[in-house]
Amino acid sequence: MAKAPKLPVHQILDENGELLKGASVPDMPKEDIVELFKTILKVRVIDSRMFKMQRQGRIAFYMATQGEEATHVGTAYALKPQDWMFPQYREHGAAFVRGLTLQQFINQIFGNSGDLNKGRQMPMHWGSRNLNLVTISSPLGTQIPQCAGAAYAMKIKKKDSVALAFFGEGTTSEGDFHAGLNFAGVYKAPAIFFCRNNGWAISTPFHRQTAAENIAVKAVAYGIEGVRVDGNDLFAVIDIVRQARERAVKGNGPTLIEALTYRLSSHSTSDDPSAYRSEEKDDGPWKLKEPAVRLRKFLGNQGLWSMKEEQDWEKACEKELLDAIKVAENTPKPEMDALFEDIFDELPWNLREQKSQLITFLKNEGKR
Amino acid sequence: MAKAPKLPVHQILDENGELLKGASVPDMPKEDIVELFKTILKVRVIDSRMFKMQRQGRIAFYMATQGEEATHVGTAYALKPQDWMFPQYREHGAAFVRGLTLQQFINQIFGNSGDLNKGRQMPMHWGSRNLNLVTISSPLGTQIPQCAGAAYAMKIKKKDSVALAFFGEGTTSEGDFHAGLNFAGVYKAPAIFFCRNNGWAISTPFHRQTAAENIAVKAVAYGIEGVRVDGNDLFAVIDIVRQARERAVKGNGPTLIEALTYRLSSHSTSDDPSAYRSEEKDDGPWKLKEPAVRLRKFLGNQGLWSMKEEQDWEKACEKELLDAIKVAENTPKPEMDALFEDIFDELPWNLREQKSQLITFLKNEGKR
Amino acid sequence: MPIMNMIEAINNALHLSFERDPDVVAFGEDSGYYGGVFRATKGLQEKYGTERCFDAPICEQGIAGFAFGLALYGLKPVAEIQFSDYMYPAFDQIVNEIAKSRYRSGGQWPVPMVIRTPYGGGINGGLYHSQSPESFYTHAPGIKIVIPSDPYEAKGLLLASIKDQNPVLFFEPKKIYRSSKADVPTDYYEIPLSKARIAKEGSQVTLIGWGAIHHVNMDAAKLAEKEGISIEVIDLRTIIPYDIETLDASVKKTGRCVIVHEAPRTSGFGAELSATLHERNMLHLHAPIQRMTGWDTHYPFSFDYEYYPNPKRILWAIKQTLEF
Amino acid sequence: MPIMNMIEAINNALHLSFERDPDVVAFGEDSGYYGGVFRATKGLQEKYGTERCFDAPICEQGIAGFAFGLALYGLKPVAEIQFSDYMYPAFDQIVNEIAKSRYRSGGQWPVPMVIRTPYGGGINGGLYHSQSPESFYTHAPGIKIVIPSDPYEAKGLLLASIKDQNPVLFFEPKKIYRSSKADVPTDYYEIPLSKARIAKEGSQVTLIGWGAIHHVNMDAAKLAEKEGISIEVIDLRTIIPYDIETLDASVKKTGRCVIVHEAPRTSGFGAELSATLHERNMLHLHAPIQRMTGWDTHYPFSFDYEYYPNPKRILWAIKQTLEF
Ligand SMILES: Cc1ncc(C[n+]2csc(CCOP(=O)(O)OP(=O)(O)O)c2C)c(N)n1
Ligand SMILES: Cc1ncc(C[n+]2csc(CCOP(=O)(O)OP(=O)(O)O)c2C)c(N)n1
Ligand SMILES: [Mg+2]
Ligand SMILES: [Mg+2]
Repeated sequence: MAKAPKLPVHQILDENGELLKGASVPDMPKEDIVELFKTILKVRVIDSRMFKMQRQGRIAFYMATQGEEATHVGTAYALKPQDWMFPQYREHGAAFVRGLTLQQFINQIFGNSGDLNKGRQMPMHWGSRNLNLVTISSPLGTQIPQCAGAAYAMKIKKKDSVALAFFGEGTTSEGDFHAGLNFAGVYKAPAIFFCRNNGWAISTPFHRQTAAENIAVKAVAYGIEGVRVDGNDLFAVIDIVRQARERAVKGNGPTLIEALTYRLSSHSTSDDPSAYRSEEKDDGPWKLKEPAVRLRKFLGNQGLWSMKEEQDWEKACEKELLDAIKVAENTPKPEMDALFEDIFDELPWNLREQKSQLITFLKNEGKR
Repeated sequence: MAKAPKLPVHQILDENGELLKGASVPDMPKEDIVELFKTILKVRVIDSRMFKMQRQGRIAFYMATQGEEATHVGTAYALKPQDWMFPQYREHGAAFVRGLTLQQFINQIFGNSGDLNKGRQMPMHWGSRNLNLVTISSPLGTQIPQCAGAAYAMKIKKKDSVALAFFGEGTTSEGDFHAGLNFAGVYKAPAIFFCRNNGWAISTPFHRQTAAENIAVKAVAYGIEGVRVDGNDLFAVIDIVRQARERAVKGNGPTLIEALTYRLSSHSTSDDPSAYRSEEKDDGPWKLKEPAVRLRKFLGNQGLWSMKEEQDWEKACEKELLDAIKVAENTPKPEMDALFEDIFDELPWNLREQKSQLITFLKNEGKR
Repeated sequence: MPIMNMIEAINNALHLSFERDPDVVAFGEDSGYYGGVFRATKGLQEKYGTERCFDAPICEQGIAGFAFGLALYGLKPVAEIQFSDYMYPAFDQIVNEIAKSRYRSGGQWPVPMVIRTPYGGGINGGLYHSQSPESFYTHAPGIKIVIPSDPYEAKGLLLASIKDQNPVLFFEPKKIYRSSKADVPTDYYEIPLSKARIAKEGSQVTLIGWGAIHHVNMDAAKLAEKEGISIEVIDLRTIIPYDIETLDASVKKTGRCVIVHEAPRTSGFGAELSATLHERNMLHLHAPIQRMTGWDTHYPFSFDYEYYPNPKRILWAIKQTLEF
Repeated sequence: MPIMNMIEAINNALHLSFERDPDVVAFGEDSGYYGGVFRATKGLQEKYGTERCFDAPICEQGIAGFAFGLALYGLKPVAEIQFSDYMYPAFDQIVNEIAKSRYRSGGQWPVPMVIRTPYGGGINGGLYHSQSPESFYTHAPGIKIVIPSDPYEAKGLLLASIKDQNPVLFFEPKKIYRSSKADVPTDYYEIPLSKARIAKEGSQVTLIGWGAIHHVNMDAAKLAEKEGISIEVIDLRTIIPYDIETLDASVKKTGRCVIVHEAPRTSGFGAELSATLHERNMLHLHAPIQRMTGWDTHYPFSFDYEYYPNPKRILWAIKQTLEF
């Protein structure tokens, strides 16, 4: 009988912001803890403002990460700058930790000429070559074998680095998940597969996504390490990602990390969760466990944070954000050339012809 | 740490044809044991003759199943006629047990007008709607989610039946394997996933296919039953498939069976295994374990079989086969209409026009 | 007759099918409890139970393969792919399996089924929520492709597709899911497949389109008419196998033709139509057939306007053929 | 100059690339130890180690996705898909990912790579060892498609493809893997992409083909010549982006054109060529462009002869255009 191995859930900080017995904070300066907490708060400020912006019709679309911030903020902190991240779409905390500027993030949402993607993608598809943040693409799971490939490249180039892919638990059902983990396992690539198990894939709960006991046990199918972590516990996330990184760069192969968390927000601005889950019964218990609550208590207990500081910080974030939005709104959209560039390294004849046809049209339509 | 569960390998008959201590022959008439053994021998006669035929250029292609016969012969025996089988291509023993005639099998290889597929597929792509043998298709793994779907249909139609898919261990790497097992797990479909782990996928050995300890542990990833069986032990195969069938029809969900066996033959008539494996070192040990050796001893010990009977039987098989080949060779190829039919239920205008164009061409080319 | 939008008409068609035929089942990502992200399957699970309408794991290749198995066993699956941009993981199951099963088995194992999927641009969806991939599937013999242009059409064509004995890909123009409204009978009716619809008769130029573009074509025809140009507007409805008779007759009559689609020009289905209509009607043509299409780029978020064919551009193409 | 068959020429090109550029890696099902089922990667692992030439698990979507990651990191993968009939599981990675990465990232993340795959019929391979699926990929902007017609071409085009800064699908006509032989220099050389080759000049009809069909076209041209008809034979070489100048010029010169391919007619690449050449050259055409192609069926094992375009049929099409 194929019984799944029992996997403990790694935890350091409990729901009251107290360290678990015998557990200790990962090796990091206290200021960094404060910084990461501030990043979490900042992400919340951004999420709630951008949601409203979408409702006002000022942006096309948005996806919030409320309740899940520790998973990506902690992960990005645990990695080194030379490590690559392949995000899914709900991990903008990782982008900020890595160094994406708020202005870059907002420009992407507006698709203006300041957008590193030249305005080509929907909101929430940020990425930066300079920062080793692979530009997000919408098809689910495709980043997983890609991450395995990048990790293998690092291995044969003998780099001291790893490649990490984020994805939701729903995405583990895709064939590409299977492909990526199996390849990484066979080649012992220095890859980390980080699953945010936030309980829901749009309206589909975990137990209708797979009959597996949990996501981490799926590691067994690929002969790789599988671990579970409290995804709302920033310290535990940092700890477990560091361990996985260590394992990877030492040549001991990839790790599948399952971070248990909860999508407190709706799936996206297009979604209405009240149609499929109960705020009280489903979301309620998780509201008590979310990462900011714990960290606030922890830092407060240590005298490192006060409500006054929080209010000031949120105000500062709000201001920075409103400024960035203003800049983005006043930044023109990319030049029309951007419509045709970057299909290939050079424009082939058909695109040259089509571009001049479009110029004719736009003149004809009074748009140029 | 995600340790794979240790799974025992189910065995009844040892390599010397003796029952294991405490093990007993599955509940079945003695004559059936003899019959199944005879089927195994027959498959060997066919395989070796057809291989030669291919070398003589009389058929286009062939794939033998030498050493693996117990996996499919036993499986087909353990199932009921209402159960569906989705074969991969190396399981013709199952077809004969189910009732496909030798003539039908040979006609398929010749692609003549007696072929149930109307000559449309390469050799080794048999199938029969009447016998609930789903016609084989070449793309690996596609049959796995299909089998899950058919099983689910049986479930909601409240049939006392199961759907079983055969596949090789190499095929477990395909995304469709992941898809099929996951769907079957979520819906608790009465499906059986039967993996012939014959050690090789063309030139690729098991350990380069996946880093998993074995195939059966992959069941854990789908929350379904996973079991291992000695695939060269006819009795153990029958036993384990019966158990899986029982589980399925009782509503207890699907089973992944890993049958340990060995591909003693080359991959196909196009393959030259001497380029990637050693007959002595790789194949050698398995020659001693193959199913016919064991059964021959077992039946001999029981006084149910003699070398004389074996010679007679092989001669009879050879004769039946040669007759079937003669018939097949003298059966004309399908009417040209068959080229255009069955794209849709009716010929659309483009195929009507193309058909009449082809008739013109063939006349012009003196072929009609 | 009630007025319905396209989602309501599709939902109504599904309810009718479920009621009439117990073998019809529907599934897809979020299709069960929630009724689909566009709510096309709303109410089916509630009314007919989780066995007949259910959620699928996020795995398009699984959805297509599973549907194959259901169809093989005799059920009539109506699977949903959440966006047609996400149908490619199922490409192998569709093109190598679903399209070929009847043929490769000598007719033994047909797999009649419907795969519904929203498609198309004009909604600021960028690369992955705007694609019109129908043309990819036209090159695979064995699958029918149907695209409705309004709620009345959607219901009748979907019911005919569910009844059909072949696999049907049913592409739904999501741009007009809610904006397009029509009187839709609540009773069962079918619109036959492979019959194009002459939405507007005209004498000078034949204008061919499907889905949301059909409305752009109608607008273009109005613009043209204001300039005294008479346009025949054809809503193709079934892309494969398409209605060659209606097209041939129209092109023979007008001698001029413009084909419009959202997908990139190169190897879009306009290419096949143009090639075939040229081959068959060369002597009747006063000008080469024009294609007014999406550009040979991916769908660009910030250039939706620049990308999407509009009535003025179509008018421009119409004039090109007239002035040729 | 040694005489090589196509497999030898491809193998030679791979060895040269490995030698010149340490970032080139090759992998695929059975590509490592064994050197591939057609032996195209023979000797690479032995000479350059398992890190640069290795076996892949049987998973085409994985192969394409993994290659994407390698390319992103700056390696130059040359992945093999064992048969082009089995490339569809990778369709999403190819069409949605590889083709779009440069564009969607604003040029930040190009993924130059080569995917090699044997294709084509005429070998009694039936449905799944005979397909010519190139046309499917022509509708996805962002990938180049290259098809060589002989060993000399194969080497030069493969080397150019490996050097190219874009993803290239390299389809190899397996029917002539061993039968086609040519003098092939052992040194490094490239044949530029997007340049068609006029294999034979002529004045009356332009005959366009690629891969193994090119030889059938040459034979057809010989038949035609015997009847006093002068044919210009063009080997397209690069399917996307193709050499419109050469085609336009030839069609303008001859006023007649026949396009030949193995793939089914509907939405085969002949459709795009025909539509485009009609659009651009209508006034120069004396007859509609003809397509001589595989039928709109799957590839039928027992009807290989009936299915595969042959010189007599091409001659028939040539005459049709001449007698139009
Ligand atoms: C291939 C593919 N199929 C479907 C979708 C539509 N889709 C977008 S997000 C989503 C749910 C993903 O759930 P999960 O992976 O758990 O991530 P979460 O949203 O919970 O963070 C779906 C189905 C898609 N983007 N790509
Ligand atoms: C999708 C797909 N990819 C590749 C192939 C080519 N191929 C045919 S058989 C085979 C090996 C299969 O190995 P396994 O599943 O272990 O079965 P076995 O041959 O050992 O019985 C391969 C790679 C194929 N038929 N389909
Ligand atoms: Mg989720
Ligand atoms: Mg095997």
